[in-house]
Amino acid sequence: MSSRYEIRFSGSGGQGMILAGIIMAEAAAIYGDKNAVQSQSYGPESRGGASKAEVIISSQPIDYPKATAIDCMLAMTQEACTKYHKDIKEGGILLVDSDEVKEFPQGKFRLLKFPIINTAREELGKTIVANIISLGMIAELTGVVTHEAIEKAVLSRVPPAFLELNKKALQIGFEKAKTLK
Amino acid sequence: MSSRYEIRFSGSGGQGMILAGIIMAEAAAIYGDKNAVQSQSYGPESRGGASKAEVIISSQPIDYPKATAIDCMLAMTQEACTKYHKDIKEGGILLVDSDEVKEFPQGKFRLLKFPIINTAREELGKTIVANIISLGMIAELTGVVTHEAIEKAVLSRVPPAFLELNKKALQIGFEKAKTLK
Amino acid sequence: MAEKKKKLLQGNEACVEGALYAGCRFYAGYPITPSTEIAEGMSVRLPKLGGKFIQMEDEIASMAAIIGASLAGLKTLTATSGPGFSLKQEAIGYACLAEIPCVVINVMRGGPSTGYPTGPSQADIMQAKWGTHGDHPAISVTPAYVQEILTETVRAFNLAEKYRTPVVVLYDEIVGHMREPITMPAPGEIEVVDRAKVTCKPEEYFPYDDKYEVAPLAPFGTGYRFHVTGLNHKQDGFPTNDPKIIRENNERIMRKIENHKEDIWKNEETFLDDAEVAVFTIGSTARSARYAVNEARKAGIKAGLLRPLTIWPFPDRAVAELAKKVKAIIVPELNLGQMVLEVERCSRGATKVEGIHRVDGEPITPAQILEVIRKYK
Amino acid sequence: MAEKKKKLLQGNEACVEGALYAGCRFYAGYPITPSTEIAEGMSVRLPKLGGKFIQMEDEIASMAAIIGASLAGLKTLTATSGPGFSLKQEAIGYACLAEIPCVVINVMRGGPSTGYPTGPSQADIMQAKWGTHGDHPAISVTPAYVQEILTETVRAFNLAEKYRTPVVVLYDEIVGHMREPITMPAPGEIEVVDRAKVTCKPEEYFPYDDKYEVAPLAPFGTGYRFHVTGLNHKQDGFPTNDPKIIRENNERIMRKIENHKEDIWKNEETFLDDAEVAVFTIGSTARSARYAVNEARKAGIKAGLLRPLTIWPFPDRAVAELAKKVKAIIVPELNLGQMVLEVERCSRGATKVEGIHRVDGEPITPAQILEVIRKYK
Amino acid sequence: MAEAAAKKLPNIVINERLCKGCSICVDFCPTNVLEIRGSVVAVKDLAACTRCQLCDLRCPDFAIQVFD
Amino acid sequence: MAEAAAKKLPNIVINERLCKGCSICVDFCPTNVLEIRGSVVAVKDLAACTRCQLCDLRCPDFAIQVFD
Amino acid sequence: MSAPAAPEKKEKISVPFDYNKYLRPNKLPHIWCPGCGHGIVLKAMLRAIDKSGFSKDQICVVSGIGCSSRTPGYVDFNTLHTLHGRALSFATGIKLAKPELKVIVVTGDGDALAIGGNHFIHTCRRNIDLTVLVFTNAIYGMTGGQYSPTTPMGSQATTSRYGSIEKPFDACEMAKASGASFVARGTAYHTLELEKTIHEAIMHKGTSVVDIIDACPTYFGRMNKYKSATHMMEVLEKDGTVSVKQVDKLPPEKVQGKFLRGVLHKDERPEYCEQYASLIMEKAKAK
Amino acid sequence: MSAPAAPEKKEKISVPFDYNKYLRPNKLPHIWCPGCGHGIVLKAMLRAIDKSGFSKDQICVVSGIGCSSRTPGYVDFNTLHTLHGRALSFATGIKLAKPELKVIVVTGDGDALAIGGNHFIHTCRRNIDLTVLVFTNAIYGMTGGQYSPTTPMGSQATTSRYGSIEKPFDACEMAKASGASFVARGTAYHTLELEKTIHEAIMHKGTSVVDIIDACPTYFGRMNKYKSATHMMEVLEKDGTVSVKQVDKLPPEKVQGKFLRGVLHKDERPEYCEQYASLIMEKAKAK
Ligand SMILES: Cc1ncc(C[n+]2csc(CCOP(=O)(O)OP(=O)(O)O)c2C)c(N)n1
Ligand SMILES: Cc1ncc(C[n+]2csc(CCOP(=O)(O)OP(=O)(O)O)c2C)c(N)n1
Ligand code: SF4
Ligand code: SF4
Ligand code: SF4
Ligand code: SF4
Ligand code: SF4
Ligand code: SF4
Ligand SMILES: [Mg+2]
Ligand SMILES: [Mg+2]
Repeated sequence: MSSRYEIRFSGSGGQGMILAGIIMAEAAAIYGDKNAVQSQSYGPESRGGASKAEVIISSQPIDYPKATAIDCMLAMTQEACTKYHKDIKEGGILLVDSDEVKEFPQGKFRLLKFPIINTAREELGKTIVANIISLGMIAELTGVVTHEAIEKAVLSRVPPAFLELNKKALQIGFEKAKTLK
Repeated sequence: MSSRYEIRFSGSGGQGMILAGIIMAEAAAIYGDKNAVQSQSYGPESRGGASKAEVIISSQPIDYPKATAIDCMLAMTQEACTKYHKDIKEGGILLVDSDEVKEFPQGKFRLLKFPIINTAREELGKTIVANIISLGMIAELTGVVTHEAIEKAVLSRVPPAFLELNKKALQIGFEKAKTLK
Repeated sequence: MAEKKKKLLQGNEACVEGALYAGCRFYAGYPITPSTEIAEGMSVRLPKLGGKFIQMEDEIASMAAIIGASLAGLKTLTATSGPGFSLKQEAIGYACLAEIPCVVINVMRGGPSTGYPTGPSQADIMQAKWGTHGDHPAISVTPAYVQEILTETVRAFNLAEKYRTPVVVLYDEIVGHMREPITMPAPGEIEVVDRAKVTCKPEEYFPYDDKYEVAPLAPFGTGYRFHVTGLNHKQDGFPTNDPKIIRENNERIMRKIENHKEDIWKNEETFLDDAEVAVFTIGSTARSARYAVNEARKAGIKAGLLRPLTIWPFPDRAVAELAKKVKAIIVPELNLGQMVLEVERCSRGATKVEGIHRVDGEPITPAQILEVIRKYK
Repeated sequence: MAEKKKKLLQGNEACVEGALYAGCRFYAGYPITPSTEIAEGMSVRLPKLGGKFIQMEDEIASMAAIIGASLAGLKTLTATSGPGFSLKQEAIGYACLAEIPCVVINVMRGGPSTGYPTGPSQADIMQAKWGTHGDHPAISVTPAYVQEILTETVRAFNLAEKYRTPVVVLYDEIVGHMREPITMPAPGEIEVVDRAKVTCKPEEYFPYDDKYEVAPLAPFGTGYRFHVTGLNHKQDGFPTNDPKIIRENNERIMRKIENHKEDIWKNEETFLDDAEVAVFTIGSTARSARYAVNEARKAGIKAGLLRPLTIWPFPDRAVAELAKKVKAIIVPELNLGQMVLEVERCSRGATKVEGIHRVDGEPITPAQILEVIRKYK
Repeated sequence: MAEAAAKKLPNIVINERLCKGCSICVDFCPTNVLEIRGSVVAVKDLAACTRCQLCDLRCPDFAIQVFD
Repeated sequence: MAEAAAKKLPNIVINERLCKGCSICVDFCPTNVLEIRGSVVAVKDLAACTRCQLCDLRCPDFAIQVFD
Repeated sequence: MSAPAAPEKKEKISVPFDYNKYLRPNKLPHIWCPGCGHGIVLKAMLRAIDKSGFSKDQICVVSGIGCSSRTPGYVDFNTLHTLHGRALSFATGIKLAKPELKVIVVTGDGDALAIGGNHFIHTCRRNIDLTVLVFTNAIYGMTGGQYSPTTPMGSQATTSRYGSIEKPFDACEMAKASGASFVARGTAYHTLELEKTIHEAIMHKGTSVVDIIDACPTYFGRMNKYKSATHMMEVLEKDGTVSVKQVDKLPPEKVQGKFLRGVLHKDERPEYCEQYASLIMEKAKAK
Repeated sequence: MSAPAAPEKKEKISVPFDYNKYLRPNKLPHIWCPGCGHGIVLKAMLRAIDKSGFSKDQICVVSGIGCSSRTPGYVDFNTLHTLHGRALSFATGIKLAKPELKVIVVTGDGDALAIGGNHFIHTCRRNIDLTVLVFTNAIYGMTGGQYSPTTPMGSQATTSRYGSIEKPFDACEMAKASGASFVARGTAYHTLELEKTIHEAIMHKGTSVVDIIDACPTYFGRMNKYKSATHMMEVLEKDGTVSVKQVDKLPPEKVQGKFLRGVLHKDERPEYCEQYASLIMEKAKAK
């Protein structure tokens, strides 16, 4: 199973967790040379509630599309953190927004705390790019995709008017992550 | 199979063939001491076209409800006669309305011709009781139900205002049949 | 005895008598050949008994209305035929999951699609089990005689109440439209199961109380205010996303039938003790089969008949046992192969299984069956 | 190669690509989770290609509209999920009997009834075969990978045209909503079967010409004026009560599939040559199974996988042969026992058949399957 | 010329195979031209026909037409 | 008495568990009593409240009520 | 892709009319009972189609299930006999797929307004170019005489032996409220007027609905004590209706309780297929 | 068997109102998005029910499927969450089986008018005593923003990316044409007026329909460039409607294109269950 790298993005509906998952998968499989599968869970019918997206990255074909042992998980809300942290594997990473998550789950994983949403607000004036910052952080922290790939993936998914903003957000993510390493 | 007595009433929708079948079955099973099963076939969805009703009478329980070898068949129209005469058994009876049926099927059965509708018109002023006349004739011809039973059955099915008319029709049937024997 | 009047009734009329005898007091339906006489009968009879008849705008609305009326506490019925049965499927699934007792009559006509409306068939047997989406329990009873339509309709209501589930009465046009003399049962003569009474305090009431395999259902408006939904739900009736509860509840509604198959099954066995070849069939085809088996016996052939009056849950045990005893099981059916598949499955290769199939609007004759029986003598 | 762009697509998006690739130019539907993305994709893409998208007032109307549009000569699609699939059943039967090609996608969600709309299931498998009343042919294909949703959707259109019949594409919510990189096929790269052209003179044209097993279907408005009905009909399309013709036609529409099973079947076999225990399954469950079988092999267990991409007609021969070779066939499915019944039937007692069933909205994990595989090592 | 035309009787064409004897044409004929004979319609008084076409227009069965 | 009542401030009860921060109450409050703080509503200027009840009436979430 | 070209007009109403031109050979006699109004309506429809000038290949006749819905089997066009209540949905598919066809839907009051009521109102709402002829005989004929959504209150039917208590629909009101751009009523009795109305409906672009009152002597007639088909036509069709053209001239008591005949509503709002072509396909291609 | 006894009237509109009296414990927060109008309507409904004086046991709330149809889960009555589009049919069964219950149906514009359109018009036609509250947000909220039968022409939805070309239904027109004896419209914005209207609807005997314009900021709002829920309420509910009481006083240009609010139609024709009891059951028993 070591050829699988499993990432889970979690938060609440509207925080762009699914988009983050998609971008990560594209970074790996379209702009990188790996295979990737992205999946997600939904609230009632198709909206609302806690939301999660998972990405499996591998150099092999990927059969089972859901997380089995998570290498890296992002939690943007307390609810998501509590609900979804259980599958993080020994030695994995749990990255939480430190303003949102106050009760930390126990486990043999590395717990990294960072005020992601607040950084987006303070440094870029837009909380909407918090998910992009976190993508930068995860790319940096895990090395599972290259900076180049994740940047291409991000830029291909955002409207032209927001290219610069997102580039910056990503950059901030790369840098802030270094401080956590 | 000899314990089965099979009668088929056939004509066009509106000639009361199904009612005739019902009355015959009631004569046998409600007012007589036999078992009886009555069944019928319908046109499209539930109306129109050539119509037939079958009655199986037996002293035993009756499993198969459809005619296998007909002992007696009535045909009030040419179409019904042509379409339905095939199952009459050797030695059986085919009674036709002689004004309506002009082409007679071949077979080893007794062919009896009688102007049933016209008799109803001429003698009772109502073609509507042609089916009752034919019931009288068949009771008389086959002896499968008693005069008493068929009369009770007829009278239990007709509105009070028409008791006399129907009684007369039945009587006419009994008598006319004797002329054919 | 003087009271017990024999009457010549049509199959569909006997169905009306059975429903009323069972205490049915609500009918909603939409006319369709060859079931319409049931609606017509109910429309005349129900209001005399204080019951309600309504002709809805279609079969979907009819099915929904009988579920609603059942929740209001009445025993409820709808009757239809192939195309209407297809339309009712979504709401039948609702009744399965929400566990609302009700009875659905399907008088089977020639199909598929509009098909041959006045011709008989037995081609909705598999649909009665698998017609609605998702896993759901199914009970179907299959009368073959006019008298039996009455008694099996009563049994259908009983099973519906006992297991809080929709029950389908399946019979073909031949049985539905033929007339036979029947004896009207006196009150009390046939068992009638009424809805379990709720006795607990309102605040302790759960519509899907997991203390029970089948919790009692309180009628709306009797002080027990609760919630009913077609979403997966908890014992209190409210929706849940909890996988454990979803699983448990989905499995329970299957189990409540599975665990009581003995109670639900009803087989008629004719000459099976020493049979070397057996016929397995229902409805009008079983009437032909019985005739054929009798003829076979007369001819010295050891033929027998297994006639299930409950086709769902499928009488798997009876078939498995039979398969071990006989050289062949013959399955005549007015379709192109439905019950025969289940017989094949349950006999696990232990015997030869041969279907006789007919879909031309004509009955399978005794002679057709006899011919196949002779092959295995 | 530069042209063949890899794209990350959702299963439902791949379905849109497949439909358009196959030449689908008409979509009618009614939204329902988890299939809605197909409608949304078609609404954007079709008009660019000169095709038509219409959101109808319900699923019944949607199914009827695609049959109508198909008669007008277009390749047509609708997509839905459990409750909608139940509602479409009557009209699906119409398409079967009237022999109108069209494709229906059912993205399976948790059920029965409203159930668990965002959860996956595989609980409509039997319904895909038996959901409509009467005897009718059924073809269902069952992709498991996003790329395969594209290719199988194309195959579904091909089969629909070839056999003039509705084809159902069945996959579960997991496969429908997950994203994988796929390679868009170049024009011509995948076979596309177009509707057989009618060449005879109008006065010689019969829509159900018995010269053919599958007669060519002339589009309305092209000079071939003919009649189509859901009643049992003659080769000229007009209704009949003639038992012989009814029988022949009812049997023919079954036979045209039955006789070509080899062409319609598509099985993927993994490690079956020397397998001692086999897994039989479809869709997302097959992905878990493949993972599990790989793990088993690593652990030295001779496990194999039979993955049908055509579930109807059921791959009876493949299962029967497999049953003779292995100690057990394991059937994991997101339901309470559907395919397992067919596997039991086809294996005729020749091997042990064990189902793994899950209905809590969660996938069957590789570990669950592996555990059962180990029992038979 | 006008006189000659007036004298020419209309041609009432009845298709007995199609006539179901419903009597609609008989009832609506303003000049009592038609009658039911046995189970089908028949012309009783051709001369009275005014060619008003009501019989054709209201016949449900394509069974009667009136030509000049 | 009237004066005393006028001086008594209203009691604006906010249920933070239920408030979804949609801002409807804030936007419709005629006297700008309310504001969004973080993700929920809060009272900014209690004294300005006229007890008009619009906030309660238009709150979709049962999250705000105003008592005397 | 464009809508059917408006064909040349013919002027003279031609009776005797050569129905055989549009009838399929050897399909008559039709299955309708003696005196059933459906045959009269069918004839008016054929004359109207002839007048419209469309070729037989351009015309598509679609029906649901019912006695009335057997119509397509007799007429020599592209014909489709569908499912009970769903004719309009099948027809919508055909029309949208091939706007150059002139699609005429023949449906019963049960087919259109009971099981098919939803498709009826949505068709009208979309204003798709279908001509909808509702054969309103106030009964379910095909299944043997149950009450329908147009059965008058108090009437007998096999499922209303104590008299119907349901207020009947007015198909024209429903069509208008839901957006049909042409709404009219005719009767079998007023057969030349009906021919004209149907012709106008066919020539209209958009959803055109013609509610046609006709008689089911076999069920509605017998159960409600009408003496004959003629009697029904006189009471229900002749005396039971008033032409819109006369309604203003009549005293209220002569109008009350009667159905209006003639064109009751007409507007020229855009037709669905044209809108689709101009607003959706054009925009999509531009994107 | 008799209809619910008319309960005593309470007069004062009580805000603050103790909603907890009618809410089920621990079911809040509800699933609706921030700013969704459904919650505002729910509150008006509860106040109206309170005013009606019916006990909680006498009231039955039935819904279909949709965001709006989640309402029954929150309220402490006899509650039934049914199938998409079929709420009225379930409700008809309940009401006819037990006329002493006051049955209120909560339904979305999609639920009531798309898939459920036929049950809607037939319910109105029968005039069975149901109060039908249609939460009209011009979109299918639950499935993520497809256009509905009330979506205005030209609007964006996930299935009308090039703008909708379908003329929307006016639920009130449909209700009236099909025979409902009480027809009204309200909005979430005019919440006290809505409370009054719903109360009047509940007290009416016969089918009462209230079309309630409210907002789906998540889908309709976002896709059609509304800035906020408030913005939607102002544009669509406040500015987009006119009270029937004012309409005569306003110049036509202030009325055009706007929805009328208030009671639009009311008559006292006999209610279905009562007719059933008096005309059918009595006659049947007499026979
Ligand atoms: C789904 C379905 N339900 C019911 C029927 C039975 N059925 C056939 S026609 C019909 C009613 C016909 O009435 P109408 O449309 O008024 O036509 P008419 O026969 O009066 O001309 C019914 C209920 C059917 N064929 N399919
Ligand atoms: C038979 C069926 N078809 C489709 C669906 C999917 N579905 C659920 S709710 C809904 C529409 C909801 O719209 P509306 O009724 O307007 O309620 P809203 O969510 O806007 O309040 C749809 C299409 C379903 N559950 N069942
Ligand atoms: S054309 Fe007129 S007058 Fe002549 S037979 Fe016909 S109805 Fe009578
Ligand atoms: S109207 Fe036509 S069918 Fe009727 S009697 Fe006259 S010709 Fe015959
Ligand atoms: S009661 Fe009125 S003034 Fe006071 S906070 Fe609420 S909206 Fe503002
Ligand atoms: S209206 Fe209600 S939910 Fe919205 S911000 Fe105000 S209190 Fe919170
Ligand atoms: S049953 Fe009525 S509608 Fe049907 S054909 Fe006969 S008369 Fe016409
Ligand atoms: S999606 Fe729209 S209708 Fe549904 S809860 Fe959210 S805002 Fe309300
Ligand atoms: Mg009718
Ligand atoms: Mg909505």
